[in-house]
Amino acid sequence: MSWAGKILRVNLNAGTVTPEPLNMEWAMQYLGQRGLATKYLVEETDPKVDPLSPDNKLIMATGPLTGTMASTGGRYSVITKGPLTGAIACSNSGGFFGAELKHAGWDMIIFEGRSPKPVYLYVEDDHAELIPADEIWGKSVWETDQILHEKHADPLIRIAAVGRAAEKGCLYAAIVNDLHRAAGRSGVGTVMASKQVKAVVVRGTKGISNIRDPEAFEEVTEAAKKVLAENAVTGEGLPKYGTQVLMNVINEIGAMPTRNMRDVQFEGASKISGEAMYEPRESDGKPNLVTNGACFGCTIACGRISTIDPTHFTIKDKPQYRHASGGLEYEAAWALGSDEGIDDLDALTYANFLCNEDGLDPISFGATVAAAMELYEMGVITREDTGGIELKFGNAEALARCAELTARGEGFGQVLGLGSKRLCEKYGHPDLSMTVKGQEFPAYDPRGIQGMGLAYATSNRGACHLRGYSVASEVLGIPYKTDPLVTEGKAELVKAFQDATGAVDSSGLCVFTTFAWTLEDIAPQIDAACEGNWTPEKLQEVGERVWNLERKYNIEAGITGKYDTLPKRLLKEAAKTGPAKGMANRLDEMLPEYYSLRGWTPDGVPTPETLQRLGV
Amino acid sequence: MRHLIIGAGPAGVIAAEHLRETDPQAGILLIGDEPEPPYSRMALPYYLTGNIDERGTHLRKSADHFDRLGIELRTGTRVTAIEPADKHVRLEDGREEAYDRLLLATGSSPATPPIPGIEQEGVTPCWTLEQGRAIASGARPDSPVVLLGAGFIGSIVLEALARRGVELHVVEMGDRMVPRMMNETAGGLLKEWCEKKGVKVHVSTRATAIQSGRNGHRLAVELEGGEVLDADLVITATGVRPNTGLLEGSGVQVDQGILIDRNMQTSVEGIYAAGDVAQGRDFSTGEYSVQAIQPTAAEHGRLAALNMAGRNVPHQGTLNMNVLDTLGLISSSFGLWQGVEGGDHAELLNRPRYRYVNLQFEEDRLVGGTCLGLTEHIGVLHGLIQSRLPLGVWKERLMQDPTRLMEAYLACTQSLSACKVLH
Amino acid sequence: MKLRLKLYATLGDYLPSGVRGHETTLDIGPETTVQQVIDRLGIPEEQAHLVLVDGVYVEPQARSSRVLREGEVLAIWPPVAGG
Amino acid sequence: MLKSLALEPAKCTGCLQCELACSWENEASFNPSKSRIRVFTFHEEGRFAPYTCTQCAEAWCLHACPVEAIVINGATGAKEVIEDVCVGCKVCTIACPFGTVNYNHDTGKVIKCDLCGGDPACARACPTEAITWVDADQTGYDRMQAWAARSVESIDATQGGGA
Repeated sequence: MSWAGKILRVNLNAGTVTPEPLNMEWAMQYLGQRGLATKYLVEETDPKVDPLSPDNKLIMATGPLTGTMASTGGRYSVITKGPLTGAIACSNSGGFFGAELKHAGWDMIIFEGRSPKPVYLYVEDDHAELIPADEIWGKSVWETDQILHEKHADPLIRIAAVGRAAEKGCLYAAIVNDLHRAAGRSGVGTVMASKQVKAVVVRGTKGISNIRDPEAFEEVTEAAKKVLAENAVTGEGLPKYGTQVLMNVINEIGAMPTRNMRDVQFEGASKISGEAMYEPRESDGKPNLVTNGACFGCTIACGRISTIDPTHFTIKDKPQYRHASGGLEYEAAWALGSDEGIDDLDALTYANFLCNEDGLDPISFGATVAAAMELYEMGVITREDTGGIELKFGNAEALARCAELTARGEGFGQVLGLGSKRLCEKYGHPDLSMTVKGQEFPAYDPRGIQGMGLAYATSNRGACHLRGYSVASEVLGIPYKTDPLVTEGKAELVKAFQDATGAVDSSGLCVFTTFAWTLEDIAPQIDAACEGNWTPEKLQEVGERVWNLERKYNIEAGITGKYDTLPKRLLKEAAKTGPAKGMANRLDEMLPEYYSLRGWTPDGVPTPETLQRLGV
Repeated sequence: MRHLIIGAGPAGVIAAEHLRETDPQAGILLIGDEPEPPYSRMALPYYLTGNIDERGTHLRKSADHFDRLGIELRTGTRVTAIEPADKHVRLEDGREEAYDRLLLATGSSPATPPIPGIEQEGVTPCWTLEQGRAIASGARPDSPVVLLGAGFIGSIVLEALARRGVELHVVEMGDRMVPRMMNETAGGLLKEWCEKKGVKVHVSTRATAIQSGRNGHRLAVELEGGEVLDADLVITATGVRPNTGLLEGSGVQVDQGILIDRNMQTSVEGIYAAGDVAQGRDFSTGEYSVQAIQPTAAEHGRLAALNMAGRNVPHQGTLNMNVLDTLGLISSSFGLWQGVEGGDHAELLNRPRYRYVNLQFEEDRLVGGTCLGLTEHIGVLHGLIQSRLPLGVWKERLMQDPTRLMEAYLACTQSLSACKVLH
Repeated sequence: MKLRLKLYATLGDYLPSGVRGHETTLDIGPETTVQQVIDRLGIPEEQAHLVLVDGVYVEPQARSSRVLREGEVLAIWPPVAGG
Repeated sequence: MLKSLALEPAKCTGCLQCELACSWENEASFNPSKSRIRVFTFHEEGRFAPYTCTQCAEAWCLHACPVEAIVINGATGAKEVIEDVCVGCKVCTIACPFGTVNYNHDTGKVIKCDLCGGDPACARACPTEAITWVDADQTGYDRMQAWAARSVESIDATQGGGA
């Protein structure tokens, strides 16, 4: 069994921390991490709860492979009800925090209630305590990290924290761990801050020694690593260019969301691409990219570590940003770049640093700024509203200023912190919000990649690329190539991706492994580590079970099938350029088939038979 | 060439081994006055706690170790005089042993504090294996024991006694524990820790008398101020003195310990000294002092051997350093832990977790340090100090976060981007 | 006849020498097929993973028959992915 | 032929597979805190540096050990801790100027790299060849070892000051 078998329950009302055994019956059904934590949330909370009330819970959960030697086995997820969407929120993060938590002997931490005063949780193996957070409340994540490291006089502690944005109520605040890895989406950081929890500090020295079949585990994980190493994507493309290699690809196929998705191609894409990050700059001859970095146990190492041009306007008088840190990933580059029509790589890197420093989801932040820019250009938002910021598409200074204000929750940053949906509603143009269920889109325009329209519309946490990444097939040819402009077969494709992802997200592994691994590679690793006879089929079923449980929760929360839709712009306004020119997204051709494949009613409600079959 | 070594502690044994390595033909005689095979005082506390048996304290484990190396070992043999003019030593039984080169590695002995009643039965230092045995049989669980002295050795003995479950009182003249190894903050933290673990620590006081006992106990220790502590056993750990007694009339000059030059030679040609008895060169100050610690004894032994064998290897000085485990709280100190005039220092304290780091700099070089509750990679403090490595930008970084020692060392010694480092 | 050529990621190495960045213009004869350009550039088959003409994917089996026209953009990637 | 561990920081991604492999091999546990090899992260520079015992010629740890618990493995040249003999006095942890002998609180003994008896698990696990197990003389091992030793060995009197 490679579950630790133990949960830490933190009652913030009472200020108590209590260990309890992990529900192994549920673990057999939901594996761990995303699935298992969702089960706990569903069992323990009312789906109608106000996300920011003490009655909501926040769960940090590892998977059974978290902390092991399986490649990428360092993930953890944060599960709660999201303030941005009112739906289930489930954000996954890498870095080193999750593994440390597991090494301290915990599968999960469940936060419930609300602390009367700001606190942080300190966990050192079996010892756990809530400590007043007076000296870190009001500080950024980076400052918090430094203060806590010094305070505990321990270089080996791992920290997950929220920044000032979360404290100020920004609805898409992230929980940032290890300085630049984040449980980024859906406002899980906002929930944490609403509970007056500033940070979680973990030091684990117990390790994991309860692998079910150690010899088999060694063998299968080694074989699986070989598969990653020999695969061109995970062995070469991702480590070299990171996710940012997609910038030019997606632009070329005409699916690059640009200027709040008015356009599907960005003329400046190549300047902010993975390739551009390698170009030496004029000032000091150094490229933006310093190196690639890995999360815990990851043999792919796709992470970008970058620096900003020291002479760039954003940091001219700010020496504190003249060092390397987590650099642009594709989603951030898109959301901060093409969606605002900005091709200034350093400005993007700066804005991205600020997103990490103060815990903003760069996708939601960028997309919200893009919506505001469109409203500004329409004259709906004025200079007065923005406090003097010339909020036009292409204005890098405006982006930098917006990032500073939103990170700190000041001035117009407070409005931007509401997210695109509320911002557009506030200014009377709800249709200009590029969101599903209140969550901003990621980097693929569903007019140019039809299947992604279905994936966005049906994602349980609002628009998201990581629930069912049909791009892999439609664009990249993984595992096989499909035509991005047709809708036929996409329902099946999206469902398969969604279910497989549900399983991977519950295991402790990174979903990026699936560019090379199938469940045939993953199942033996889980099976060697855990009791339960984990086959690929069983994993697929776990994924489907998780998906349906999330769906059921959402419906009970009031997020029904009528929210499975896309903004009007994507359904009605045709793409102006590229292969999809003249085309909108044809969700209506895919959705009914999808419902039927899922065993749901035409309204998108899982039938009793489906739920029974899956044991939900 | 015949080498004679007096003292079969670590300095003597290591010297003998290095002599053999350096000079395969030489005769080597190693004389120890205790009846045991060469053993380590460092290991005594672990013997006391029952972690190891007597054999576990032995410096060398295989029975034929010295035979195999062609080193003649004579234990239970006391040297009574040295006669440099004739190049021989005189033994207790009147016999003589000739030498070409002589190494004095006679170690040190516990000082007896001038306290009335100190000579009574039940009052003992914890220094020899024999004394260890006596303490092991006398210190029963829950019986009251008074430990006089909370210096380095006192604190090691403290650990062993507390683990035996005795009711322990510690009496220290200084205002904190290990006053000569740590500053107020660290020594104070250590005291708090011991008290938390149930040891009563009395500082800034001394025993004024040891009387015969009351309440069914063998002894009673009277403290300055009048308090009286019951005791079944009193253990003294109030410092050690170099064993220089047999040098009288030999012409070998003695200050605190035996005076030696950089080649480990005493004032008398052909006679060398090493270990606790030697007043050797201190790395940090360049001055000569008695360090009386295991790593110094080992280094002295090695260097003395090389020089005795005819190599000219000057001693660069040994870094003074200590590591202590006090009821699970591990502390260490290195070099000029108290700092130098005009130098900077960095300090990090986490009182609730009993963690403390203190670094002392001279310009951008590390000259000393103290760690409490931190054991990871602490040896690098030794390396940074001894290499006198200019830290450059890393000094500022260490000032901000003194726990980044290992990073500082790596960044200053290796090119992180290009160089291939072989291990 | 002019063809706009874009070689991304590690394929940048296959651009004619002297080309900065990742794109250039190539002179090709009439009736030149996609595969002929790939061969002329010396790009190994397994490296020519995503082959797009004006953003539209060209199946491996169609590359020998797909004739390039004036002003078209040929873009090629090795196997890549992101997220 | 004597082999040695070659560490190349520039190739390291900081994934910690080496630490996992080491603790798995030596402690039957995935537990970086018990690893004999450590990866140090230089966040501000964006660099990672794996580091472990240099198996230095000086063998400071071995000489400082009061109970002969550290011995040289003739086949690999590694300085190995004999756990049964180690009393946990920690003198070697301060004697090692490279900081690569560590105390294990759980066992009360010290741990250090023993080259896994000649097939280091860290090198096998490293996905980027930042850690490799190579023929020592081919790569100038002696020179590097001497350099490593010199970097901490006492500096000559010209720098040492004093007498």
